[in-house]
Formats: sequence, C-alpha cells, structure tokens
Amino acid sequence: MLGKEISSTDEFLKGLWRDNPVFIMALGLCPALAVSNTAMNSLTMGLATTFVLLASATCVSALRNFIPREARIVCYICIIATFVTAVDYIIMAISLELHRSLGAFIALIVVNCLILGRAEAFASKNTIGRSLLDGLGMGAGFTGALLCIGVIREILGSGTLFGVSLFAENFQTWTIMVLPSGGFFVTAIWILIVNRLREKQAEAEAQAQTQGASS
Amino acid sequence: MVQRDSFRHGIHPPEHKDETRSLAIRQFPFAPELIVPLSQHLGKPAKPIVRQGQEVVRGQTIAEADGFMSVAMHAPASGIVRQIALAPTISGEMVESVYLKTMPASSQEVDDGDPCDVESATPDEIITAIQRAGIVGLGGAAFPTHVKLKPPEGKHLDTLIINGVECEPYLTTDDRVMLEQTADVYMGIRYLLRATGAGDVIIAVEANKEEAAQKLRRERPADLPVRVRVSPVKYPQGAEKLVIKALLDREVPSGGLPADVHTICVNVATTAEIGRLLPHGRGIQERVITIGGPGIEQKGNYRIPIGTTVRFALEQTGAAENISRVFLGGPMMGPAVSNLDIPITKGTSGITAFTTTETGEATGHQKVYPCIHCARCVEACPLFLNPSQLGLLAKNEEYALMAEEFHLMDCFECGACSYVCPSHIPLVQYFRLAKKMVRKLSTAA
Amino acid sequence: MIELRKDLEIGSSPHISSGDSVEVIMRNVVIALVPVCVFAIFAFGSAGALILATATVSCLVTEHVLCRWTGQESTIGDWSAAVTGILYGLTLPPDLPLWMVAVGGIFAIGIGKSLFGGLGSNAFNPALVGRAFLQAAFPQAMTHWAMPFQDGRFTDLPASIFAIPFAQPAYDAVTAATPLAEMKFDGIQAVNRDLLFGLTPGSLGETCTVLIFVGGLYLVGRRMMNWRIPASIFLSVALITTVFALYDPVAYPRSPFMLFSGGLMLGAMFMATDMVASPITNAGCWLYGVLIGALVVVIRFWGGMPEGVMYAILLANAVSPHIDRLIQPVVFGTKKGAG
Amino acid sequence: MNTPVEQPRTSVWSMYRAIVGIGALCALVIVSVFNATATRISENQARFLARAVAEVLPAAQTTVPITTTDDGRVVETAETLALPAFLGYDANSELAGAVITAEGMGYQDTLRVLYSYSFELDAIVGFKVLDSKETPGLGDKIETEPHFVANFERLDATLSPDGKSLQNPIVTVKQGDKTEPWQIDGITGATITSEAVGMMLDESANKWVPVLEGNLPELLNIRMSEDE
Amino acid sequence: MTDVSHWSVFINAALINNFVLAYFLGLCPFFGVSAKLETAARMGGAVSFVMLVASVCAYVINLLLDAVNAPYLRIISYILVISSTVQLVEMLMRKLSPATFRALGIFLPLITTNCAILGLALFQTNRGYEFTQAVAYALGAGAGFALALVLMAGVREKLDLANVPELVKGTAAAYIVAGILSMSFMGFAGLGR
Ligand SMILES: Cc1cc2nc3c(=O)[nH]c(=O)nc-3n(C[C@H](O)[C@H](O)[C@H](O)COP(=O)(O)O)c2cc1C
Ligand SMILES: Cc1cc2nc3c(=O)[nH]c(=O)nc-3n(C[C@H](O)[C@H](O)[C@H](O)COP(=O)(O)O)c2cc1C
Ligand SMILES: Cc1cc2nc3c(=O)[nH]c(=O)nc-3n(C[C@H](O)[C@H](O)[C@H](O)COP(=O)(O)O)c2cc1C
Ligand SMILES: Cc1cc2nc3c(=O)[nH]c(=O)nc-3n(C[C@H](O)[C@H](O)[C@H](O)CO)c2cc1C
Ligand code: SF4
Ligand code: SF4
Ligand code: SF4
Ligand code: SF4
Ligand code: FES
Repeated sequence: MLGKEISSTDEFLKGLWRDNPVFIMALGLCPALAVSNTAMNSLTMGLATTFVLLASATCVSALRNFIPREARIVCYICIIATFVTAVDYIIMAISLELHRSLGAFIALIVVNCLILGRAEAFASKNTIGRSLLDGLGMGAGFTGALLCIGVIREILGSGTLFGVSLFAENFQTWTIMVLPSGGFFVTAIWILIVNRLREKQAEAEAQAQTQGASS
Repeated sequence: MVQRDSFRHGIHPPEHKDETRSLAIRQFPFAPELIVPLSQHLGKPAKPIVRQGQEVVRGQTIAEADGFMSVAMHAPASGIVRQIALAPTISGEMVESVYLKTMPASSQEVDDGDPCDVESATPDEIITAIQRAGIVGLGGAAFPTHVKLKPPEGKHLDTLIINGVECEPYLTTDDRVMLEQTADVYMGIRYLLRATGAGDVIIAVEANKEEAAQKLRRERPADLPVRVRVSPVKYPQGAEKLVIKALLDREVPSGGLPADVHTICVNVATTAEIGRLLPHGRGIQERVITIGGPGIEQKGNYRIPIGTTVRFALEQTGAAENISRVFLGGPMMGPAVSNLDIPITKGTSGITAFTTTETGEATGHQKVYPCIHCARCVEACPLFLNPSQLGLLAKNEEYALMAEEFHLMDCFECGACSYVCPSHIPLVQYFRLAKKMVRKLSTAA
Repeated sequence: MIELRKDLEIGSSPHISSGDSVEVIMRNVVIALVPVCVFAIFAFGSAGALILATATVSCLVTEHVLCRWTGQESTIGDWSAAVTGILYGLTLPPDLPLWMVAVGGIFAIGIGKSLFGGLGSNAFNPALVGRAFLQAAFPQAMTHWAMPFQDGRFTDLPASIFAIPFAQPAYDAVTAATPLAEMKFDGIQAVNRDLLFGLTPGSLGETCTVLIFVGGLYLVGRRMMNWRIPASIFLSVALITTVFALYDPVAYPRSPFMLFSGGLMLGAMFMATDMVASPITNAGCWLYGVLIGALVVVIRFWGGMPEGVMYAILLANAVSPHIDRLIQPVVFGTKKGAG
Repeated sequence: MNTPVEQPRTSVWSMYRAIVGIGALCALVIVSVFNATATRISENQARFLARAVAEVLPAAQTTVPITTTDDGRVVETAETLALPAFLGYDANSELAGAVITAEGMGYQDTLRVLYSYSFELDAIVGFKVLDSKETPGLGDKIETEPHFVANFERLDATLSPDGKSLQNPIVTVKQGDKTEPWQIDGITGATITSEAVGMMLDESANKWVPVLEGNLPELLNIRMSEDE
Repeated sequence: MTDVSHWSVFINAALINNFVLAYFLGLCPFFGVSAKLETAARMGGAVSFVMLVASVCAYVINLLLDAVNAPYLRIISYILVISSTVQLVEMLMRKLSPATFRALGIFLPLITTNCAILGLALFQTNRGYEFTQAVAYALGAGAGFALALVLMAGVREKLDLANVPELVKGTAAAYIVAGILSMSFMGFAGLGR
C-alpha cells in the first residue's frame, strides 16, 4: 500500500525532473518552441499538450488489451489526432485571438514525439491510473519547461509577464528574445543550467554513497 | 611561387653553416673503447663473425650481411673484442653490438681486401662489393645502398641523382666531402653508373655551397655524363622526393620509390665512400660528421670512427658549461640524445649541441596554444599534407582516419610544420607516434 | 667533463622554431587596428573612445572570468580576446548605449568563443556573433547613426550612451542616414572621397576605408593575414556590381561605392580573415571570399537591410567547414599522371 | 483470409475490429466537439469581423460580402474568399463605404490588412492590420505608431478621369517627407514594412476603386434586393 | 494568396522563414542526425522528398474536405494519408530504385510523422496556396531544411575536433550553433519581394 503510494507519486515526479521530457529527454520540443515567445502562449501550449497527453493516455491504456500490436501505431495516431482536433476547436471557441497567436502549432501537437512516445512506452503497458499520473507528470514537466523558456523570452523580449508590463515606460525590450534565435539561445542556457544542476546532484549522491560506505 | 630548380612550399630556417663550412675535415682520435652496433641500417642486423677476446685489425670484417636487406660491419680500429652485448642506441632500444677495446700501440693501418675494378666488374659484382663494404645511406635514412641499386623488376633507371644538398642547418659534412674528396665522388659515380646502367647523372647542390659546385664542375671527368645543378637554399630541399621534383620535375608517387620515376638518389658522402673504398676492397670504418652548434668549443668536420660514443666526442671537442641539449644530425630532424654513451653510427651525419640560450627559445619551452587554423603549416609542408587537420585528428587519436584520408604515411617528418606553427604544437611528434600506431594497427590486422 | 653528466633535456625535433607565436600575431592585429581606432575617436569624439574601451574591457573580463570559473588559467594573455573586443567595438554605432556595448561583448566571448572551447575552437567569428546579437536584440539602437565631426564631440557626450542599463536610450539628435541606407531607400550615392576618408556616418571603425586598407596591408606584409580573402571579396563584389550597374545604372550603385561603403572594407580585411573560422587552403579562401562577396551584394541589393557584410561573413563561416572538406591540398605524388 | 490457422485470422479480425472501433470512436468525439463548439466559433468569427469592420468603418451597421465578376460587375457572394471584401450600410441603410482586405509581402512574411474606402471622400478612411509577423518594436509599429496610423484618416484615392485607375498612385515616403494627400508617411527603422503597406494598398485600391465607382448604382441596389 | 510569386514563396520558405531556424520544426532529425555530414545530407534529401509528397497529398485532401465540407477531419486525414502515402512510396522505391532506397529509405519511417512534414501541410493550407505555389513552398521548405541540416552538420563535425567543454557538448552546443545560424539567416530577411 505504502510502497505503491510512494512509487505512484514518484510516477508523477519523475516527469518533472529526473526525466523531464524537454530538458533531459529532448522530446517534443519543436511543435512547442515556436510559440514559447510569451508566457501565455507557453502555458496554453503546455496545457493543450497536457490535455491531449492525458486524454490519449487514458484511451490508450483503457483500450490497451483491445488494440493489437500490429495496428497500435495507427490507432494511437488516430486517437491523438482526434484529441488534438478537439483542442483546436475548443481553443478557437475560447478565444480567436489566442488561436491566431498559436497558429497551426496547436495542430502540430499531433506529431509531438512526447505524446506518441508516452502512449507507446507507458500507457500501452500500464493501468489507467498510473498512465494518468505519468501523463500528469510529463505534462507538468513539459508545461513547466515551456514556461521557463516563455517567461524569460517574454520578460526580456516584451517587458511583460502574462501581458502585464513589469517595468517603467522606457524599458528597452530585447527584440531577439521574441525572434527564433532567442528561443534557441534561451533553451540552450536552460539546458546548460539543468546539466550543471544534475552534475552537482550526481556529485552529491556519489559523495553520500562514499560516506555511507566509509561510515 | 614556383622557383626554378626548386620545389613549392618549404621553409628558410637560419643556416648556421658558416662556423664549420670552411673547416677542413680532420681525423678524430680513437676512443679507448668503440661500440659497433650490428644494426646501424634499415633491414636485418649483420651476423657477427668474431668471438669475445678475439684480436681484430682495423678495417677487418667483423660481421657479415645476413641476407640481401643487410650489410657487413668492419672494425673501426685495431683492438680486442671485449664482449658482444646489448648497447643503447639513439632510437632508445638496446641493440646487439661489438665492444672493441682499441690498442693504443697499433698504427691503425688498414690493409686492403680484394679490390673491385670499375672497368672489369659486372653490375652484380659491384653491388655485392658495395654490400660487402657495408655501405648504407649516409644521408640520414641509413638505407642499404646496394638494395637501391637493384630496382624492382621492370623498373629501369635513367637518371642518377647525387644528393649534395644538405639542407639541415649547422651541417657541413657533404659540403666538405664535395670539396676535399671530389675525385672519390667521381670515382663513386663511375661505380654507380656501371651498377645501375643509368645514362645521366645530376649532382644536386644548394646555392650556399657555390665553392663545392665550382670545384665539382672544374674537375669533372670529360667522359662522365654529369651535370652539377645548384638550387636555391630552402629546407627540406634535400629530401629525395623533392630533389627529384626540383631537378627533373618528376613526382615520386605517394607511397612509391624513386625507381618508379626511373631515378635513384644517392647521398654525395655515400658516393664518395664508394669511390674511396671499393678500389681497395675496404669497408666503412669511419664517416665524416659535423660537430657544431653553440654548445661546442672546437666546432669542426671530423672523420670519426664508427662506434665512438657521443660522450667521448664531446669530451674531445669540449662543450660549453650551459650545454642543455645534444642531438644527432641537424636541428630540424636530428633526434635528441638522452644518454651520452650511445655510439655514432653510419647514419649519423653530425652532433649538434645547444645551450640554454637556444633551448630557451626552442619549441620545448614555448607555451603551446590550440590550433588557430593559421594555415602556416599547410603553406610549409613540402608534401602538401594538411598538418593542421592531422594535428587535430592526432589529438583525438583518429589514427586510422589520418592514414586513410589525410596521407599520414607520406609524411617524412621533416619538421617544417612544427617549425612554423605559431601555436608551437609538436606536430611532428604527434605524427611519429601516429605512424607507429598505424603500423601497429596494420600489423595487428 | 663533469658538467656533461648532468642529464640533458630530450625535446623532440625540430629543435628550432620560427619566431612568430599566437600572441605575436594577435598583438600585430591590434597594432594594425590602432590607426583605425585613433580615427574613430577623432571622428566621433569621446563617445567613440568610451565605446571602444567598454567593448574591449567587457570581452577581456568575460574571457578572464569564464576561464577562472572553469578552473583554467586566464587566457587573456594571448591577446585574442583583445582583438575580438576591439574589432567588435569598431563595428558598433557611435552613440550606442554603453550597457548594450557590454552586453554584446559578454555575448561575443561567452557564447561566441568560450562555450565552444576558447581560442581556435569557435566556428563563428566571435566579434560578429556579438554584433549580430545586438543587431537582433536592439535593432533601433543599432540603426541609429550620429554624424561624425560634430563640434564639441570631445567635451560633451551624447546622452544616449549613458542610458541606464535596460532602459531605452534617449537620443538628442535625429539619426543620420548611412551611405548604404541613403542608397537603398533614397537612391543617393555618397561621394567616393567622403567614403575613403571617413567623412560619412557609420559604425565607429568602418568609415575611413583608407586607414583600414593600410592596416590590412601591414598584416599582409607581416604574413599574418591571407590576402586572398579580401582580394576575392573585392573582386567578386566589384565584378557582380559592375554587371548590374551596366544593366541598370539608376537602380544599382557603381562598384567603388560598394567597395568603400559600409563595413565591407573592415569586414573583408579584418573579420573575414579571422583564420579560426575561415578555410585553411588558399583555393578554399578564394571560394570563401567569392561566397562572401556574392552574399554581400545579394543582401545589399535585394535584402531588407541596407548592409549585409556581417551576415555574409557569419554565413560563410558556417560554410567553411564544407569548403575545407571539399578543397584539400593535393598531396605530393597523388596528382593524376604522377610517376 | 483463407489460411486454416486460426492464429492469424483472430489477429486480423482483432486488428479489423480495433481500427474500425477506434475510427468510430474518434469520429464520434470529433463530430461532437465540432458541433459543441461550432456556434461559439462562428459567433467569435462574426464578432471578430464585426469588430474589425467597426474599426475601419464605424458608420457601417450591416455588411454585405461582395466579389467582382469577369465582366467587371460587383455582386454579392456567399463563399468565403481569400481576400474578402464588403459593402457597409449605415443605420438608415445608406451606402457607408466599402471594406476590403489586402495583402502583400512584408519584411518577414505576408501582411494582411483591412481598409475602408469612402465613396464621398474618394479616400481610404480606415486601416487595420489583420495578420502580421513583422518584428515587434519595428515592423509592428504600423499598428501602433500614431503618425503612421494617422495616414489613414483620409488617404486620397481619387479615381482618374478615364476611370481605369487611381489619379495618383499611393506611395510610402520616408518619415516626415509626406507632402501630398496620397502619400503615406513612413516609419524610420521600419521602412520595409511601411513601404509594403503602401504597395499593397496601391495595388488593391487600383483593383477595387474603379469597379466600385463604376458600379455605384447597382451597389445601392444590392442592398435593395436584400430588402424585399 | 494568388498574387505572391512562386520565387517569393520559395525564398520565403527556404531562407526567411526556414522551417528549422525560424519555426523550430523538425528539431528531432535536425539534432538527431546532424552529427555526421554524410547522414545529414541524406536526411535532408529524404525530408525534402517527403515534404513534396506531403504537400501534394495535403492539397488533394483539402480539395476533398472542402467538397464534403468536413474541415474537422483535416488534421487526422492529413497525418494518416501522408504517412501511408510515404509508406507506399517507400515500398515503390524499394522495388523500383533500390539505390535511392538505400540512400534515403532508412530515414523515411523516422520522418513520416514528423512535425516539419505536417507543419508544411498545415501552413500551405492556412496560407491558401494554389497548387503550383504549394509545390514551390514544399520545394523551398525542403531545400531550406536540407541547407540548415548540412550547415549544422559541418559545424558540428568541426566542433568534434575542437575542445568543447563537457558541459556544453551535445545538445547545448547544438542549440547554440542553431541560434547563431538562425541569427545569420536573418540576413536574408526582406529577400524575394
Ligand atoms: C626531410 C628530409 C630531408 C633530407 N635532406 C637530405 C639532404 O639534404 N641531403 C641528403 O643527402 N639526403 C637528404 N635526405 C635523405 C634523402 O631523402 C635520401 O634518403 C638520401 O639522399 C639518399 O641517399 P643515401 O641513401 O645515400 O643517404 C633527406 C630526407 C628527408 C626526409
Ligand atoms: C532583427 C531585425 C528585425 C527587423 N525587422 C524589421 C521589420 O519588421 N520591418 C522593417 O521595416 N524593418 C525591420 N528591420 C530594419 C530593416 O532591416 C532596415 O534596417 C530598416 O528598415 C531601415 O529603415 P530605416 O533606413 O528607415 O532605418 C529589422 C532589422 C533587424 C536587425
Ligand atoms: C527523425 C528522427 C527522430 C528521432 N526520434 C527520436 C525519439 O523520438 N527519441 C529518441 O530517443 N531518439 C530519437 N531519434 C534518435 C536520436 O536522434 C539519437 O540518434 C538517438 O537517441 C541515439 O542517440 P545515442 O547514440 O546518443 O544513444 C530520432 C532520430 C531521428 C533521425
Ligand atoms: C587577420 C586576423 C583577423 C581576425 N579577425 C577577428 C575577428 O574578426 N573577430 C574575432 O573575434 N577575432 C579575430 N581575430 C583574432 C582571433 O582569430 C580570434 O580571437 C579567434 O576567433 C578566437 O578564437 C583575428 C585575427 C587575425 C590574425
Ligand atoms: S641531415 Fe638529413 S636533412 Fe640534413 S641534409 Fe642530411 S639528410 Fe638532409
Ligand atoms: S613533418 Fe610531415 S607534415 Fe610536417 S611538414 Fe614535414 S612532411 Fe609535412
Ligand atoms: S617519414 Fe619515416 S618512413 Fe618516410 S622517409 Fe621519413 S623516416 Fe622514412
Ligand atoms: S601552424 Fe599550427 S596553428 Fe597554424 S594551422 Fe598549422 S597547426 Fe594550426
Ligand atoms: S520532429 Fe518535431 S517533435 Fe519530433
């Protein structure tokens, strides 16, 4: 019972850090990076992706005994495409402006390596509950990563956060941050930071072990 | 820019030949003990035919050629064989050698063997005579000369090139030999012509040896088809591939031999020895070397017995207090000496000693930077290799790639690239190692 | 002979080396740039001096700090960071806020050089990486040009350069139009003499083409720069331009204007020639130069921006690995028909 | 299918079942979502269009989508065009003006704008950017920069006497150089974008104004036919 | 969109709005196979080819969907039709030209459901391109992708021999190079008007 508890929270947490889809596994960035120039876009994109992730994970794991191996990929793609279409229309219904600012990139969630990857690697082998947890974790990790990028790009690039201007009138915006090259650089910097932190973590663990051994 | 009678690329290091150029060849004293390695040449070591404690006369054959890729050895002095044992050599490996205690009393007379007459002897007789005389390339590679004279089947030789270029700084041995042994040189040429059947002879000299060139021209026998060509001073003009390119505009194919372009290249000192020894059926027991460099007190050109240790040589000539580096040959290619008790061999063209003043500014002491792609090495390499790329690959231990795509094995280690590199990258050192590794790999495979 | 018993050092051959070393080369580049810097200060006053100083210092400090962080000894001694800094400074507009100058300098060395492994490892020209970053980050400030030779330029400084970090500069003069902008947007061609002697507005170091050329000649003379690169750039630009000028003299400028205007001279002489990011063979350098020349003409004639030298060089940097792979020296004895 | 072994048959059957089942499921989901959102979306779009039209032609109460026929007439149209155009009628169903979409290559990508043409002023009297990927801070000044927006309070688009084209071509000039009513005062630092705007307006106006003016009577009629 | 010239469409897709450097599409192949020039070039070819196929498919599908007035089936039908068509082409290629298949074939499965491909289809639809324009767009996008990939590969091979710090090696370095390339490509802005 307890063990299951821990492991399932772990199921959720792993997506946030240990194998964060964006920074660690470098999956599914492309459909998202292009619209990470503002925090709002990043959040929407992240949530949309998470929704599709969860919905498809649920379906896939619910139907996992119903879908034969040979036909699985096409089935998964069908399912994913369905939910993406749904999201597309839902966002359109919520706000046309938002939909315009995301452009065709919502539809591109279909090909996001992350979603097919999780469906294939996890949901098709696990219970609905665990798949949901996994999806939540991955989605959260994905959204978080996108936000990390989007927040920086918006603050420097537009001087605002979620559209709220942060600085005095004469703040000098860094145009490059809203340009594609800025996206690459910010992502690179984040990857560097994450790498460094993981190095530190590894060193710390190594030390702890040696101490454990010595004591 | 392409110069007449020269090759493209290459470098112009300071020559430093003036201190010793004008000094006539002097006989070097006999050391109390001489060490004669049985393998002083590329190829199979010679078979010793003397016993421990046996008394030998100067010039007597003490070891016989073991097969075609091998040459005989002769006693450099009259004395007693103290032992036959391993001795250290410049390459760092221990080599079976004859330790000879010289007899101070002896007159050091050399008696003749059975002579080999130019007119009457057949080519094969001459070739065996050369092998018996223990003659190898004195130009540096110490490659058995008689082997060169027998080109592979179906390859005829039309031109004989006598290499008197001597492009290395400090060295003046070939220069002196050409001045003082002109007759020997021409006699040697007669033997070589007869042995190879070549129709044409070119003596290659660099512009800094005008005097020698004049004398050679003056004393040229009318009956010999010899031309003396003077090419501008440039290192490494003397490399046989480049001599051939400069004089005949023929390119020895990559991985090929001079014979592939119907030429043979013999060093002038080698030639002179042939001319001096064969008429009397003698063998090499000494050679001319330049002992020079700022670290030497009595610089000069000496006829020195094979087997003299570097230590004895330096003790005789005297060495500066602050002497810091000694190498055999010239500063461009000469390997540095770590142990002074190694013997001088047939391949040794000189002893050069540097003091702390020079080595202070020599490569070893300068800060090494990463390659900045300045392309100076590419501009310097006479073989049109890409040392920059090779260097980067060597650092990443991509040896196979170096050999397959960048012609590593063509590199003849002239050192021009290292000389010009502003980042002071020890390129040649990398390449020597890389070539070793590649040979290992290929033998392993 | 006791002293002979002391063990000798065993360096491998060659035991001698030509005098030149990296720091000598880099120092000479700095020397070649001194006249250009002096003129920049003369033309644009104390503002120019401050910008050049800030650019250089920011590059040096970045290099030093990053070396220390990564636990190596500082490499500012090799002067390459100084070269980068000066050249970067020379490409900036004369009234750019100092804080922007510093940001670009940090980016140039930090991202453009150190992250790739420092001297010799950078695939792109660091100075231009820094400038490109500013151009994309602060396009307005980077297209704002002060007039040269304003009186009182040594005493009173433009307010803009002292804009507080992260604040927009307040310009006290309206922007002047560079010769290229005038050409592109109004079809006016500047007088060649003004271009040669730096009487036009423009980046700090790009205006006086004569001095740049002289500095370049000095490096060529010292064999520290491959003359083929600038030569091929000039030739290709002149050629292509002439063709179009003949075809339509109104729409297209004459080739002298193209050669002497904008950053072409500085770029061709000092930035395309950065050996670290340019091809290694001479043939490769010709190709590389022609590529740069062609790109410059294309961007200037048909592109959005009036000037394209920086982008042309960066793009050519990206191509040069391919040039090197394509064009290797023909190894001795491998020509067809050898032997 | 006729293989006697049942292993593959079952698997084929199950594949069949799976694909059909999933297909059905997906179709169900999609269609339901589509229907659920359809109204909201069309409302949004209507609102969006209405807002845009209201911005460029405030007087207009109702709009009629129009297109031109090959024989140079103007007719009402039902289908959605790449570059829609409308006639606007005010509260008492008088023809208030025309609202036209124009597009052209900007600095980064294609620009789409909406502008309104006033029949009594013979001028462009409204302007709105629909779609722009221009650089924030530079290209997008065409939406924000006051002096640039001011160009379109009244931008002369008089028809030439022969009724085939505009009297004076609409052109963008450098900032501060505007002297004529048909010139657009450009934006320094965004010359490309502002010139692009000039070009696309000139092209579009040259296409539309002649037909509109040429068919003025019917235009009133279109509205009439609507009425009964 | 009838008025934009094919040349302009091509240049825009290839240089100004390059799929990788401006839209971040196809990053997985871009980073996945840009380590070696040889594979990069082949992947470039494969992507260009598939883009062309996808563009044609998308154009036809779009006509059908408009005919039956079912826009909501666009995404799902695009992805299914494109991937199955590519599979078909793959099989044909294997039969007809084994050489080409060996060169490009191995990459096809990797990229059939890749965002650059679907992106192309969706963008050309959003921009309402005519058939020929769509083809020009596909060719441009393909050429641009291949160009970016090849340039990237060249630089990365150069960096392999340079002493890049461990921390930076790999993804981070690749992103930075991509960023610099993206900056450099800004020089093309405004071309093709
Ligand atoms: C870089 C280099 C430079 C050389 N320079 C000379 C030279 O100056 N004179 C010379 O006789 N041999 C020189 N050699 C050796 C010649 O290539 C060739 O081996 C020799 O001339 C053949 O004559 P030998 O076998 O009698 O020594 C050089 C070799 C190399 C690799
Ligand atoms: C990153 C960047 C983005 C730019 N974006 C635009 C733009 O969106 N629209 C535009 O007209 N000019 C843009 N420019 C400026 C043009 O390149 C060109 O410099 C400017 O239009 C020249 O106009 P001016 O002479 O009036 O300053 C941009 C420049 C850069 C460096
Ligand atoms: C088009 C394409 C898509 C790829 N997608 C993935 C993927 O989704 N996940 C993955 O781990 N590797 C993927 N790869 C392979 C990775 O790029 C990389 O080559 C693989 O992780 C092997 O890396 P390694 O050799 O460092 O283990 C893909 C490669 C290509 C060419
Ligand atoms: C002729 C010449 C031109 C140079 N140009 C540049 C340059 O444009 N930008 C730069 O950062 N470094 C330049 N350098 C200095 C050096 O190559 C640069 O610091 C390296 O790119 C750093 O790895 C140049 C050096 C020389 C000799
Ligand atoms: S020492 Fe070597 S390099 Fe010098 S001349 Fe003799 S063979 Fe040539
Ligand atoms: S050592 Fe080898 S690589 Fe260097 S220059 Fe001589 S031949 Fe060329
Ligand atoms: S490079 Fe090596 S193998 Fe070639 S000639 Fe010189 S020593 Fe002999
Ligand atoms: S000379 Fe040295 S620094 Fe210059 S390219 Fe060759 S190896 Fe690199
Ligand atoms: S290729 Fe874009 S998400 Fe994998």
